[in-house]
Amino acid sequence: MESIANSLIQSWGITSSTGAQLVSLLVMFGFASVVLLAFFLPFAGITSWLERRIAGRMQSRVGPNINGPQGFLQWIADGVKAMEKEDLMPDDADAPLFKMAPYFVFMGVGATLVAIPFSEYLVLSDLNVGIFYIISVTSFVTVGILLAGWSSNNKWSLIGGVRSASQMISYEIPTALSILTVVLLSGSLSMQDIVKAQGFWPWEWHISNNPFMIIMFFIFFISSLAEGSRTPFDLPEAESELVSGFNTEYSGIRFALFFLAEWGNLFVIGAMTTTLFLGGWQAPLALKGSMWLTPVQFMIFMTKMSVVVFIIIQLRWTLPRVRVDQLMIICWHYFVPLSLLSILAVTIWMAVSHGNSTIELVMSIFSTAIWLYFVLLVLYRAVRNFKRTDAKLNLNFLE
Amino acid sequence: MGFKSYIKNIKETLDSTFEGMGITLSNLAKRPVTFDYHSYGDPKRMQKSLEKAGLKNYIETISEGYRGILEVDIDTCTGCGLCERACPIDVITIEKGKNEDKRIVVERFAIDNARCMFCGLCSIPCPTNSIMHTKEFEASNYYIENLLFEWADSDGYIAYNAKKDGERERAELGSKIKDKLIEATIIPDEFYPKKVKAPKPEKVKLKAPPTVFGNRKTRKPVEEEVVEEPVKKVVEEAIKEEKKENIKKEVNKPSDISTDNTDGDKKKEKEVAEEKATENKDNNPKE
Amino acid sequence: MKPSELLDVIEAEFGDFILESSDKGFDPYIVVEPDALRDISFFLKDDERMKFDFLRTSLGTDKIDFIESLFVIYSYELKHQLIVKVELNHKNPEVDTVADIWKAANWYERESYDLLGIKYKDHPDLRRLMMPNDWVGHPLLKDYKQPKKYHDMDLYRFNPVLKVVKKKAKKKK
Amino acid sequence: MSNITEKEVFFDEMTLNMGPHHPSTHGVLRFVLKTDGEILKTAIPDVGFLHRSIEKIAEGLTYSQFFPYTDRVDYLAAMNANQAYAVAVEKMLGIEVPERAEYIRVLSAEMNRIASHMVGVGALASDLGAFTPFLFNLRDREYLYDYLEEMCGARLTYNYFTIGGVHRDLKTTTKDKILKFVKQGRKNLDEFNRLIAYNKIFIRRLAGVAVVDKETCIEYGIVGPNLRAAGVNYDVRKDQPYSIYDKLDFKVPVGKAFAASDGGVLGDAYDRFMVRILEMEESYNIIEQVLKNLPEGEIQAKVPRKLKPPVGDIYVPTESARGEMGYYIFSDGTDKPWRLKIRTGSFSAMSAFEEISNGYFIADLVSAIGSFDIVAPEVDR
Repeated sequence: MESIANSLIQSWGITSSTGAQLVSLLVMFGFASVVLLAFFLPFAGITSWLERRIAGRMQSRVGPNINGPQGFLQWIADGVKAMEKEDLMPDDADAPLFKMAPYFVFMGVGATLVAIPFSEYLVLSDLNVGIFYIISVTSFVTVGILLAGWSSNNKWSLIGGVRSASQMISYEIPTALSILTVVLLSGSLSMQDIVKAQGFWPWEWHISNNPFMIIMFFIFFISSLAEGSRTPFDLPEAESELVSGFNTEYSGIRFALFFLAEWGNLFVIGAMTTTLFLGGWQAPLALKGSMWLTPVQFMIFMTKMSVVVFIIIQLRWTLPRVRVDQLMIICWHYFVPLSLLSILAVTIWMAVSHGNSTIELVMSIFSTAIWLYFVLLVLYRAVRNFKRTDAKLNLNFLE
Repeated sequence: MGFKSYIKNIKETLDSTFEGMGITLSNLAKRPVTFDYHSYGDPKRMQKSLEKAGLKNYIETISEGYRGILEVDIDTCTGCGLCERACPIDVITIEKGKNEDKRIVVERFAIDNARCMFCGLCSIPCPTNSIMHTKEFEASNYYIENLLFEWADSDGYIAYNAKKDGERERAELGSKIKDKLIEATIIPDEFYPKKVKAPKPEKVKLKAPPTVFGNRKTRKPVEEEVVEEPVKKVVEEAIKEEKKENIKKEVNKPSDISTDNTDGDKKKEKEVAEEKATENKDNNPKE
Repeated sequence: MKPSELLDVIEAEFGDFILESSDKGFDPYIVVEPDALRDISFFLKDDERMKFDFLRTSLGTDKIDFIESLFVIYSYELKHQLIVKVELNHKNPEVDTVADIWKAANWYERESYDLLGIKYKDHPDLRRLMMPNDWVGHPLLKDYKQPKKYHDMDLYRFNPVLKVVKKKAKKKK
Repeated sequence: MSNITEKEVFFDEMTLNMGPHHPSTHGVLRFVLKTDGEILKTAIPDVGFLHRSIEKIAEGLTYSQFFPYTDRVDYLAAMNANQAYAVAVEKMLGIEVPERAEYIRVLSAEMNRIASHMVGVGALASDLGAFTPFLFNLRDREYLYDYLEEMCGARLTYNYFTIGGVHRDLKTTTKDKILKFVKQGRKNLDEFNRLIAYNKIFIRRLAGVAVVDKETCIEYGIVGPNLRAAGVNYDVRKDQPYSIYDKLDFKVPVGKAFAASDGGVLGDAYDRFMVRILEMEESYNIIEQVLKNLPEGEIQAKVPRKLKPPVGDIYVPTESARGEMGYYIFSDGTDKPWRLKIRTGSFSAMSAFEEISNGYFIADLVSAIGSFDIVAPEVDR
């Protein structure tokens, strides 16, 4: 990106420093809007369609299938409808805050895109504090939701907002602690370096470094669900308890922004999990080191991320939501002590195994086997349930 | 919380979550039980989804004897009026007369489908199965007047009499309703009916129900104190005050509806009181 | 306990206050003096032979001469049932509450107050239950007339179809 | 569970208006909540939004004309409501119903009980955020509705019973279909249990919530599955048998702190949930028995055209899906009832709410409403 800005400055013959800064700012802005419009919005939209189709299939129904082939354009129809709607605001609402809140939420999610490495070369800005930047930027979401809850002048919204604040403040601790182990293992805060510290094969990923990393993976995954307020932690907008939580009073495009942010968050959670634990864009040795291999690495990254997103969606349609006190108990009684314990264990393991690559490899394969066991367990139970209910196999997903 | 239960909680949570994930995952490989229903929007699409489900049309999904919109085969109607009497909500209106040959003529046979609740009570007593429920269920349209289906022609129809007319068979079920449903979508000339005044409630003389068993030992006559309800009192006082104010201001206002009501109530109360007095006299000496 | 024995026991205890008792009808019932209702209720609930712990329902009936307030009680342990009736003045129906004896009576008495205007003395929370709080009249009375309007809302919803029916009928006649 | 409330530190009270348009107040209920943050002080129920004055309407209709209205008292278990009214009027008139009709009645009533419990437990799950099990149950319920439609011609408001029998006979094809479904239904119920009933989060959400002990239940007249969950073994089908229930072999499931290992108490929300699940299994048993022993014969007793019960009053209890549904009828000897009163399970459960709800979270109130399986039209009538 800097190179593009530099070349533009040279070709336009700008010499003053303020001018150069302006141009680079413009380039930044242009790039950001392109990424948002061309990647983020479609991704969030398509995910919303996919989620509804998957949910439908899981619940023995069809799901949206009318607009476009297989209902693929449903998200555009929803977006257009939301834009056409009147942007209502309650009489006694705090107008500036009320209008501002969705942008905070959207910004908090959108800004994380900057530091996420899609491939070896495809990263907007490889910040040396990348992971730190992402943690801090996602806090904007909390601010936005709290503002939305407060400014709506609605008691249900307020409860939703306050719930959200307490939830996200609590769950940032286990998230940060679990990220800390990854930082320990890779020795860097930069996202690119974290990916480079891993390899293509599953036993080279951070998750299978040692068994405690599996615990850290679970803790990171679940607490990032809580931070993104996905079921079973969707308390801020628990639709059966708080009507619709913080976004009760929103309508039209502002509501759509909340919605987009929710599904954009899915992407962020998936990308973070992939990058930190599942090897990121890492390809086999032969497919690295060249600009031209970007699509391959990008596809690898997107595949891993899609699996994570699918699991998140599946969890949403499987589990009931937890209660407020249970939410706190899960965080403070289980995640925080476990993650502290795991950090200790990981550091001890690092000290013990330092430089001994055979022990490391054996341990890696052992812990790969452990998490593979969990994956196979779920698959086995799926097959078992299939047999128990006497169902007929039908893999035609395009009904 | 002991260490054992701590570990147990984690284990059970993970276990039950994996079980649930297995179930939702296995449902991905099952066929959805629903199919598209587009009878109004996209008939082709509807046909496709029906074919997938192995059906010819959506009527097939409805079982025999479904209680849908009522159909009357006026050719076999005897004009007996059993259906009209059976209906709990007076949806059916039948008007009868007699022609020169002293035969019953059904002048009017109207069914108000807007109010019909499809209970099926009318079709049971029908001697000739003239009135029956069809499988049709979609009658919604923009004009509620159109849901009044007239089954007899305006000239009237000579009621069916098996002895005089010979045996007749009922027309095929569902053959006549379709025209009516298509008719119902036509825009009427005037579709905002003017307001109608409330019907005057019929005056019914109330009689006390009979007592069950006469083994009463001492029957104390229930004392009659004329104490008016506080709610009514408040309302009446408010009205009185209003009237006073009105007189003071010397403004002529039409009397409120509520005053009419209370007046009516008073009259009624008097009547009831008189009745009670007479009945009590009748009852008491026996004991 | 058999219904006849049940009634005998009650007669022996409260003979003077029982106006009528019978098991010849569908269900055994007693008619009680309103003043003695609470004493009898306590007896019915607490006595070893009675143990009526379950109040099935409580309601009022407008019988023109008087208003009847009754409750149906049942004993889970002894498995017998009784209907206890009180006859009240039609103009000013007033009776002691049993809501503190059987808590279930609380809402039933509110309902009876709402729909029939029976006033239960010392009821903990005697408000209307079904109808709005500012409604005038008690709908289940036999001589009840529905008001035409409530807060400027028409209470008679005219069916336009019905109107058409009448018009046409007139034309033909 | 709720240790927090034991501290006597209360700040400003917040008044929240829950309903009439709230996603988890099934139908149209309204609660006025007094809360301290998220913790409830009281929840005062406000009912009457669905009051259709069915009891007043009954005074103007003949005994057989009133049948369609009984459907609408409890639309989720309309067949049970039908049966309650039919049993009451037949007892007044002294009509003996033919045996085949009785078997068909019990069959349809038990099918409807399963359908009603499916919605009851499913809606509870969906109130807690798990939507899939709810839709699984709705899917199975549609099959049951299909068979009921084949039997009587309607899917929700059946009006299947007449005084002295049923309207239509049961076809053999329908009978086979039902037998086939019972097997599949048991499997699907097992799937439902594994998906949600044994889920740790779900158990934890319901264990120890909205505990109603035996005494409170009896005091407030709470009936049916809610009463049995508190440990009282009382079922009208067993204790005051009507129809052919005394010939059938079935158990009455009683609550016993099913979630005891997760902090559950006897009579909590999870017990009420589990009692319903077990009752569904028992109903499947009853359906199988009925279909096995279904006799041939008439389906309608000979009944005079004008029904005039003798003078007198009667109270007849029956076991509906939501507990005891009783009809009090006072007949003045004409063909119309002088006074008719419907006693329903939801009404008494609702009346106890003010006492039950104290000290729980707002989220618990939602699960409490769901666990009592309250249907608003039954409360208001």
